[in-house]
Amino acid sequence: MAIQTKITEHLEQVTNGNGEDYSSKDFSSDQDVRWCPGCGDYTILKQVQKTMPEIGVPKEDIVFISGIGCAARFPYYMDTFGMHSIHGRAPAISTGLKVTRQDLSVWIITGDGDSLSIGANHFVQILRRNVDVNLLLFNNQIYGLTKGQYSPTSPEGSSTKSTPHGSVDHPFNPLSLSMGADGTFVARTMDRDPRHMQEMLKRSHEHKGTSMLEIYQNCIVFNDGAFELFTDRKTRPREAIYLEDGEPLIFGKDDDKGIRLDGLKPEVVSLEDDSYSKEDLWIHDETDKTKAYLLSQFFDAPKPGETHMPRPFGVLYAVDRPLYEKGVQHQIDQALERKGKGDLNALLRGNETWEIK
Amino acid sequence: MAIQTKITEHLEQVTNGNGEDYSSKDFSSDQDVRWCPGCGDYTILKQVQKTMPEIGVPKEDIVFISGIGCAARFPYYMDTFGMHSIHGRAPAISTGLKVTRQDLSVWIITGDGDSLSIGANHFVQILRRNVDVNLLLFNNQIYGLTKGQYSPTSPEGSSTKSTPHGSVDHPFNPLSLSMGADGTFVARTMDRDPRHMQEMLKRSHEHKGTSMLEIYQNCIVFNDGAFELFTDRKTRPREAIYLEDGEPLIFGKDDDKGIRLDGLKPEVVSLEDDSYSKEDLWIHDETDKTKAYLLSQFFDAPKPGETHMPRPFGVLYAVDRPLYEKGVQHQIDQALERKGKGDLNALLRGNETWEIK
Amino acid sequence: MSQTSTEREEVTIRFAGDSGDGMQLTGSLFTNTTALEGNDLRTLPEFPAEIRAPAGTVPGVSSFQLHFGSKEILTPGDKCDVLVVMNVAALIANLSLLNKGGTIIANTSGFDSRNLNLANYEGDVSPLEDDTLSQYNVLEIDVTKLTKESLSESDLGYKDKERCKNMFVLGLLYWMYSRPLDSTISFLEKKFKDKPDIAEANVKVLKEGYHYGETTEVFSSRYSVKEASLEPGTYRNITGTDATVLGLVSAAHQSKLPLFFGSYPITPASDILHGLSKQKHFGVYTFQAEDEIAAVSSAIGAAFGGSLGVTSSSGPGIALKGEAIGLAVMLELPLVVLNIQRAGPSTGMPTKTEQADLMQAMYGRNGESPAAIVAPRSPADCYNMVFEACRIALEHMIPVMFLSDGYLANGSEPWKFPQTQDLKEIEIKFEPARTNGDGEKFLPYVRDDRFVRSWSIPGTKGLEHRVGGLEKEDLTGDVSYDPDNHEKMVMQREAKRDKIADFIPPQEVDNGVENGETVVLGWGSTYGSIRTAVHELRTEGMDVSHIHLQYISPFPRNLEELLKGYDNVLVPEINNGQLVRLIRDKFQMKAIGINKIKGRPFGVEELKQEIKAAIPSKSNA
Amino acid sequence: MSQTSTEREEVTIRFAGDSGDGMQLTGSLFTNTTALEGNDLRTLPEFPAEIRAPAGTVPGVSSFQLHFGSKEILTPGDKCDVLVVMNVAALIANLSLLNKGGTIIANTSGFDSRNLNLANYEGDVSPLEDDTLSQYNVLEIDVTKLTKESLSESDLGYKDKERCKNMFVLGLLYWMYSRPLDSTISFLEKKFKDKPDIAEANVKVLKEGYHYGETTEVFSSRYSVKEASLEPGTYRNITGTDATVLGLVSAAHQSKLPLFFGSYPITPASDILHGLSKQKHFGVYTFQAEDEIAAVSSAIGAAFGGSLGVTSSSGPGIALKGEAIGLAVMLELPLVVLNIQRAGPSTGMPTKTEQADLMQAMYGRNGESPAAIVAPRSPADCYNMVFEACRIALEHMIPVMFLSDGYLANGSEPWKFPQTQDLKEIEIKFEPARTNGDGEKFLPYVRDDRFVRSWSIPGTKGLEHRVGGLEKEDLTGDVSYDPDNHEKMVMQREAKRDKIADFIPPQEVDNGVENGETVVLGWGSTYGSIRTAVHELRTEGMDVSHIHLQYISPFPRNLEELLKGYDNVLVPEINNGQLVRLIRDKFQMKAIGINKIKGRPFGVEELKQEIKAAIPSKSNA
Ligand SMILES: Cc1ncc(C[n+]2csc(CCOP(=O)(O)OP(=O)(O)O)c2C)c(N)n1
Ligand SMILES: Cc1ncc(C[n+]2csc(CCOP(=O)(O)OP(=O)(O)O)c2C)c(N)n1
Ligand code: SF4
Ligand code: SF4
Ligand SMILES: [Mg+2]
Ligand SMILES: [Mg+2]
Repeated sequence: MAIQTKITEHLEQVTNGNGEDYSSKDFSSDQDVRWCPGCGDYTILKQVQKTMPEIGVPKEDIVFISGIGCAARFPYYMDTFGMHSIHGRAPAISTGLKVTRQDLSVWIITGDGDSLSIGANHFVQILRRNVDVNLLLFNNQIYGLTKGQYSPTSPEGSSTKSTPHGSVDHPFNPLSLSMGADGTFVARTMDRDPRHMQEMLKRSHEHKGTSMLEIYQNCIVFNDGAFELFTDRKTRPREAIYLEDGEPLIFGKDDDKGIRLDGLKPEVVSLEDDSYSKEDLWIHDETDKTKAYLLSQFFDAPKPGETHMPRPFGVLYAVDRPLYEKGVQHQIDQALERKGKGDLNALLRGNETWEIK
Repeated sequence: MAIQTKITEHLEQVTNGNGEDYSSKDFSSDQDVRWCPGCGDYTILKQVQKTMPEIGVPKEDIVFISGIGCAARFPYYMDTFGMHSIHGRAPAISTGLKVTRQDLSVWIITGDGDSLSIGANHFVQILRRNVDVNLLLFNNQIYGLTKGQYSPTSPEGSSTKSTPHGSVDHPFNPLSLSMGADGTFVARTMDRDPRHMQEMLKRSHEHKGTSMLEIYQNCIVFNDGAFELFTDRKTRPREAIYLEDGEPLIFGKDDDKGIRLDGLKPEVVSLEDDSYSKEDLWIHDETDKTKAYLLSQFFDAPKPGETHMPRPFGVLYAVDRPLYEKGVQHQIDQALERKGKGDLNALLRGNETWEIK
Repeated sequence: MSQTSTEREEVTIRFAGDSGDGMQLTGSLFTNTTALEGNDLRTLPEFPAEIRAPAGTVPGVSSFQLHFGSKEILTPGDKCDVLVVMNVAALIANLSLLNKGGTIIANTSGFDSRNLNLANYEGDVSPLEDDTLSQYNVLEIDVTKLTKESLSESDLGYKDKERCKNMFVLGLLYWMYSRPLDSTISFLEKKFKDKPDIAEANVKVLKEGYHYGETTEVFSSRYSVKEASLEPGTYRNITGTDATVLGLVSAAHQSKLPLFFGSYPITPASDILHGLSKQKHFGVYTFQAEDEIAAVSSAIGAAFGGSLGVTSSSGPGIALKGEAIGLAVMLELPLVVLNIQRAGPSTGMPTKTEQADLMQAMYGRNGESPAAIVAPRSPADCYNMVFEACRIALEHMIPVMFLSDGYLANGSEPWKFPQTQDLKEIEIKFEPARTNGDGEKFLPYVRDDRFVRSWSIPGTKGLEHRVGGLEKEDLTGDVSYDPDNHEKMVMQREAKRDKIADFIPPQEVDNGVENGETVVLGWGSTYGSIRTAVHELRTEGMDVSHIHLQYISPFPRNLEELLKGYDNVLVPEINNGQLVRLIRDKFQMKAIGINKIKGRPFGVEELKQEIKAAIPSKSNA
Repeated sequence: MSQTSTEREEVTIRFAGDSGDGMQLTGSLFTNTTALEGNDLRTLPEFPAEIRAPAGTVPGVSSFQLHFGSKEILTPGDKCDVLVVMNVAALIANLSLLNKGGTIIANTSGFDSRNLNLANYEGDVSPLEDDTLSQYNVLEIDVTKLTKESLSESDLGYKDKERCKNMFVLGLLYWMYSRPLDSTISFLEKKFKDKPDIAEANVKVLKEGYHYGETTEVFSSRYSVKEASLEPGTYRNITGTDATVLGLVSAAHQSKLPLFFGSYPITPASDILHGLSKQKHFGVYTFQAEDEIAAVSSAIGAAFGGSLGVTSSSGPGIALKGEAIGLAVMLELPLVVLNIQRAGPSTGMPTKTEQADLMQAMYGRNGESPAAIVAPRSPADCYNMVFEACRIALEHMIPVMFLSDGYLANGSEPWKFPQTQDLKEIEIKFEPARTNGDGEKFLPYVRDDRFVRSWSIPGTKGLEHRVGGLEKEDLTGDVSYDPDNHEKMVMQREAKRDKIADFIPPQEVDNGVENGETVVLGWGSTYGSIRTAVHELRTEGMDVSHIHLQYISPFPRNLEELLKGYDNVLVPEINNGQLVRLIRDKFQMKAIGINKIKGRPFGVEELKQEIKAAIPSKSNA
C-alpha cells in the first residue's frame, strides 16, 4: 500500500516469520476437533495442515474464513487467523479482507450448501472478479450440520429428511457453474486421495486468482458412500481419471483406456487393441476453456448410446486474468500519482468559500 | 390439482376467455408509461404487447412478475396480473406462484442488475430447477433506475457514476452463466429488431421450462449505444449472426461469411472464394450443449490472432428436462394414490392415544 | 422377600448417555407408557451441539428428561430425582441437575479407565469409587454385562447385543415405578418386525431389567404415581414441532386452501419442514428454497396465487426475511412466518432456547411496517396458535409472526387433541370475476369494515391488476407519491393490524385475581414455569396472579385495563427485556422485567425467588 | 425611471421547470452567489421519481427551493415567496407551495397549447389567461423568445441557444435581489472553457436577463437582503451527502486507517458511493458489491483486517444487512452502517424523506444485539456525526448506525468547515505481536475498562486466533455453550454499548430553559423545523424549550434528568412514533408524539400548531 497507515506501521514493527521451518503440528489449534468419527473432513484438515508448512507463508499471514456448516468449523482447528462467519457470506467477507490486506493468504472453507445454496451469488461473483483467494468447496452432497437435508449438489431422487420421496431438483454441476461464472482456476479432488489433495492444495495456493477446488467429502452419517465409485480402490480406475497438463487422457487399471475427441464428441477408446494409440488421444490443456468445459461435463449420467465418461480429478482449467484487488489498488496508485496524496484541508475547503467577518 | 380447494372451486366458477380475439391494445394498462423518451424498454413493451394475443392464453391467466429497476416497471404497463416485487427476488416469487398455480403463464421481467447482481442466486437456481416460466432479462449493461452505476454485465473499464476511473470487475457472460447453471432454454435478441424479438418471445413461451431470453436494451440516458455494433444497420451484418436450428452458421452482408469448426476451434471463413461452401459450415443444433456453450463464448474480445466472432442472436440452446413443478405435483399425486386423500382426524389422533375418564 | 411401595405425587427422571446409547428412545418409551398410565407429564430432550461428537466424551452426551405426576405438570422439572448415566461423561454433564439425595443409576462398565480418559475426568479414580457421590443414593449396575449375559443364547452380533442395554435400564425403571411393559413390547415388535431376532432380544432384555428389580435387593423400595386428574377425553403425546405441523395442515383444511411451505433448513426449525414433507397427501407443497429470502419470497408468490403461504426459520434466517416481509405488508397478502427462536445474537447457541426475537418480529423491517404476532405457550399450544396465525393472516390479509422456540419445539406433553368438527372455520373469499360488461376499473385496495382488502387472484377474469412495493394509492392500488395518501395508507395498514384485536379472545387471568397486588405477565414458552411458580406462591399465601399472552400484536383489547388492576407488574422473559418494553411504551406503566439469558427455561424455584425479590422493591417505590 | 428597493429579512425562491430546463443548476448558482453575499440559507432540490419522465409532463417537473435571509435560516422554507415556472406542468406541480400574494415568474412559451396538453391541464385556456392566479402577482415573460433574440448574432444551434434560457431567469432574479453576476460568470467561463461560444452565449443571456429587470417596467420594486450575522470565519456551501463523504475521509485520516467502503447502490444513498469513489488519492477503497449483504460482509472483512469498514444503504437494503450486523456485534469489530432513510415500508417512496428506520436500527436483528446509533441534524452536521460514528465504532469496537435521510442528504447550507488541526484524534491501537517466548495463550476477548476487546489483526505474530458468530467464551473467545457465560457475554456487550455514554457530550438544551413547562424533543433532520418553530413560539411568549438528540443509542447520561425537568415532553417525528417509544420505555415517562408521515419535512407553521394543540391536552391530564 502506497499510503502509510496504522496498518503499514503495525506490520513494519512486527517481524514475521519466514514461514519455513513449520511442521504440520504448528497448524493445529488447541480446540478438540468435533466432527463425527470417520467424517471426510478429518482427512481434509490433515492434508491442509500438512500442506501449510510447504507454501512458505508465515502462519500469522494466513487467514481461514468459513461460512456455516460442518465444513465451516474448519477454521477453529487451524492455528492461524480465522473467522467462522455466517452462512454463505465467506466470499464477500474475504473480498473485503483481501482487497485491503493483499499481504495475506486467504482461504475460504465452504460446503455445498454454504456456497451453492445460500451463498451461490457470492460464489459466482468472486469467481468472475477473480480475487486472489483459495476456495475449498467441501462437497458432501448434503446438509450435514442441519442433520441431513438434500443440497443443490444432491443427485435427483435423493431421499433425505426434507425429501422423503426423493428430491426433484436438478442438481448443480459445480465445475460447469464455475466455468460459466468465468472462474480462472477450476479443480477437483477427493478426501480419500491425500497425495492428490495435497498437490491440488499447492496448486490452489500457487494460482493467482480465485482458486475453486471442489473436494469430494464423505458425510459418513447422512450421505455415506456418495463418492464410493471414485474413492473405492476397485472402481476408481474405471470411474476416475486424473488430469495432467500436457498429457493424454488415460485411465483404467493399467492405463488401458483413453479418451479421444471425435469432433466435439469425447469418446472412450481402448488402448489394448491396436486401433488407437496414445497419439490419438485428447491432450489435456489447462488453458483451453472449451476443453475444460467439456471435461466439467463428464458428470451427467450418460445418455443411452453414449459411452460412459470417467469423472475428472485434477486441474481442469487454470489461466491468468487480472486480479480484482490489483485493479482496485492500481486505480489508487494512479490517483496518487496524478493528484498526489490527498490534501484533506483542500478537500474540506472545496471550490468556493467566503469570509464572514 | 387433484385435490379440491377454494382455488379449484373458484377457477371452475370463472369462465375464462379462450385468449383468441385479443389485440395488442388489450394488453396495455391505464398507467402512463414512464421510461425516458427513447428508452429501449418501450419497444420491448410494444413487442410483448404484440406477441401476447398470439400465444392463445386468456389475459387473466397471465402474470408478469418483476424485481426492481427501470425494466422492472414493466408489469405496470401490461393489463394482466402483475407484481412489481423487490430487488432480485422475482424468480423466487415466481417459483412459489408457478408451483401452486401451474395453470398460469408466468413471465419474469428483470434487469442485468436485478438478476445478475443482487438476484444472481435466484437466477441460477431457477435455471437448474427448470420451473416453467419465461425470464426476460433486459440487459442494458448499467443500473438505470439508480442513475448510472456499472452492472455485472458492464464491460471492464466502464466509467460510470460509481467507477469514475473505469470498472475493474470482469463482467458476467449471461449466456455462459446460464449454460453453467444448466438452463434448458438460452436465447438472445435485441430491442432494435422487433420481428426477431417477437419470434424469440414466442419461442420462450412455447418452451416448457425456464426460458432465459436476454434482450440487449439500450439505456439512452446512462449507457447509450452500448450495443450499437449489433443494432446499427451498417455494422450488424458483420457483428451479429442469427441462428436457425438445422441451418449453417452464415452471416455478413449478402451472407458472404460462414463459421466452421476446426476441431474445437470455431473459425470464420469466407464464402466468396470457392475454398469453402455451405456444406463445410457448422450446422446449428439447438440441442447440442457443447455447441451452445461454444456459441455463448462468441463474446469475449478476440485474443490476438483469433478471428473475431460475430455475436449470436436467436436460440442457442433448447432442450426438454422435467419441470420442477411437475415433479412436485407428481409426488403429491403419488402420495394421494398410495395413501388416499389425507384423513385429518387420523393425523390428529396419531399412533398412540389413551382415554382419561 | 418384599419391597415397600411408596406413593409419589411427582417424579423427574433424567436419562443420560452417549449419543449412541439410545437415551432419546428410552425416554420416549417411558414417556408413552407413563402417559398411558394417565399421568400428566412434560419432557425435554437435550441433544449435543455436534452432530455426532466422539463417543464417550462430554460433548457427546445426549439426555432426556421426563417430569410426570398425579398433579398438574407444566415443566420438565428443574432438577431430577433419578439420574440414569450410561457412562462417566453422562455423569459429569448431568450431576448438577440431580436433586441432593437423589438416585443415580450408573452403568459401571461406562466408568472404566477408557471412559474416564475419553471424558477426561480429573479424579484419578472413578467417581463411583471415591466420595464424589456421597450425598446421593447410587445404584451401580453393570448393565452392559448383564445385557450380554441375558443374550448369551442369542446369535446376534456383539454390537447388536450391546445395543439392547438401554432396554435393560428401561425395564428396571418400569419395575421401580410400577409400570406395565406391554406398550413397549408391542412397539418393539412393530419397529423390528422385519428383524424378529432383534425384537426378541430387546424384549428379553427389557424383561430382564424388570426382573432384576424384582429379584435383587438393591432397591429399598419401589414407587407408584397415581393418575392425574386430567380433563376427561382422548389424549396423545405431542411435541411442539408436531403440533405446529398439525396446526398448519388443519388451517389449510379449514380454509380449504393448498398449503405452500417455503423454507430453508435451520436449527431448531428444520423439523417442521421434515414433518410437512410427509403430508403430501394433504396437498401440502413443501419447497426447500436456496435461502431464507427465496423461502419467504416463494411463500409470497404462492399467497399471490391464492394459497396459504407459510415460511419458517430461526433468528438469523428471520433477519434475512425482513425486507420481503415488508413487501407482504405493502401487498397486503396473507403470510405466516414461523420463528422457532434460539439463543442469539448472530449464530449464537443454535441448540439452546431463548425468547429474544420479539423486538425483531415487531420492528425488524424498514419503515412503518405493522405485522401481527402470536406466541404459543406450550408444546401442544403450538397447534392452536399456528392455526390462529393462519386464520389471522388469511382473514386479515397481513403477515403474521409465530414466535415459538427450541424449548417448545422439542418438548412434549399430553394433548387432548381435537377432531375436525371441533375446529374453527377460516373464512376466506376470493374476489369474484367481473363480466367485461361493466367497464369500470377494478379497485384492488378497497377495504371492508375490518380495513381488509380483497384477495383477487390470477385466473379471475376482469380482476387484472398490478401490485408492488411502492406506496399504493388508496382504493386503486396504483403507485402514488402523494403525501396525504402516504400518511393515510400508513395509518390504514396500522389500523388493519390493530383491528385484529376485535377478532381474538379477550385476555384472561390464567391464575389468581383480577385486581390484586402483583401480576406476573408472561408470553410464550415461559408459561409452564410461571404458572407453576405462581401457583406455589399463591398456596404460600402470596397475592400474586398470572396473565399469559398468546396474542402480542395487537394486544387483546382488555389488557391495559387488566394490568392497571395491579400494583406490581412483573414480566419474566428468557431475554434481556423485550415484552416489558412494549408494555411500558404502550401503556406507559411501570413494569419490572425478570430476565434470564442462559439458553435455558426458568426453573420454578429460581422464578419464585425472583418474583419475591422483585416485589418489595416495587411496593415501596 | 427608478424602482424602489425594499429590504427583506428572508426570502424563499422556488425554481421549477422541466427536467431539461436546468433548474437545479440555476438554483445552485443563485445559492452560491447568495452565500457569497453572506446570507444564511438552506436549499432543497426535488427530483422527479422517474429518471427522465416525458418532457412537459407533471411527473417530469424538477424543482429547487432556496430560503435565504439576514437572520438564522434553518429550513428551505415551508412555502415560497417567488415561484419561477418554466412551463405549465411546473406551475401545476408547485402552485400549492407558493404563499398567497406571492410572485410567479412564468415563461409564457411554456404555456402554449402543446404544453397544456402534455401537462394534461384541465382548463381549456392557459392558467395565465383565466383567473386561476388572481391572488398572485404574475410576471409573464417569454423567456425562450427573449433568449433566442439576444443570441440572434450567435451561430450556436437552436438547441444550444434554447438551453441558455435558464440564465435569463437567473440574471433577472439577480437584478431583483440586487446580487452581483461575477461568481456566476466565472463559473460559466470555467465550466465551458473548451466551448467558449457556449460560455459567451450563457453570459450574454445572463446579462440580458439582468438588464431586462433594469430596463422594463414589469417590476414595481427590487429587494435587498442584508448579510446574516453568521459566526465569523470561512464558509462553504455543502450538502448532506458531501458532508458525509468528507466526514468519512476525515475519520480515516484522523485514525490513520484505510477507509473501506462496501456498498450497493440505492436511492438516496448512492451519491455517497459516487463521492467516495473520487477520493482514491486518500487511499479510499470503494467496493460496489453484488448486494447489500455482500456490501456489509465485505466491510466486516476489511474491519477484521484492520481497516475502517463502512457500508451504506437505505431502508430496504438495511433490512438485508441485519444478519451480518449481528455478526459484527458478536465479533466485536468496528463497523459503520449508514442508513440514508427514505419513505417506507418496503420500496415505499424512494425519492421521499422519512425517519421511520429508527426501530429497525435499534432492534432489527435476532437476539440481544446492541449497536450504537447516531443521527445528524442538518446537512453540515452529517460531517460531525459520521465522524462520531467512526470514532465510536473504532474506539469501542462496535457497529454504529448513522441515521440520515433524503432531506438531509440532498439539502445544503453554509458550513464553517474545519481544518485538520481542528479535528479530534481517533485513538486506535492494534494489539502488538507476541514473541513466541511466552507460550501462554492469547486471549482475544479480554476487555479494558470500557469493556472493549483488543483489535488483533492478521499479520501479527502470536495473535493467531479464531472468531465467529457462535457465542464466545469470556476472555478466550472460544466457542461456549455455557449458560452463565452466555448471560455474562450478553450483559457485557450491552454494558459496552451503554458505556459509550461516558465518551459522548452531555445533552444540551438547544433553545429555552432547563426546567420548564414544555420541551420539544427531536432527533435527526427535524432540527431546523423544530428550532425555528420553538424560537417563534418563545418569542410569542410560550414556555417551550427544544432538546435535539444526535446520540440515540446510548442516550446521553443526563437526558433522563433533563427531560424530567419539564411537565410536557413532545416528540415530533417524520414517522408514526419511534423515538417517543424509546423514551417511554427507557424513562417510563409520558411523552407525546407529534407525527407526520407524508414523505416531507415538518413545515414550521404546522409544527407550531401541533405543538400548541398538544400541550393543553397534556396539562389537564
Ligand atoms: C442464515 C442461516 N440459514 C440457515 C442456517 C442453518 N444451516 C447451518 S449449516 C447449513 C447447511 C450446511 O450444509 P453445507 O454447507 O453443505 O455444509 P456441511 O454441513 O454439509 O459441511 C444450514 C442450512 C444458518 N446457520 N444460518
Ligand atoms: C434491496 C434493494 N437494493 C437496492 C435497490 C436500488 N436499486 C433499484 S433498481 C437497482 C438496479 C437496477 O439495475 P437493473 O436491474 O439493471 O435495472 P435497470 O434500471 O437497468 O433496468 C438498484 C440497485 C433497491 N431498490 N432495493
Ligand atoms: S454430519 Fe457428516 S459432514 Fe457433518 S461432521 Fe458428521 S459426518 Fe461430517
Ligand atoms: S434510465 Fe435508461 S433504462 Fe431507465 S428508463 Fe431511462 S433510458 Fe431506460
Ligand atoms: Mg454439505
Ligand atoms: Mg440494467
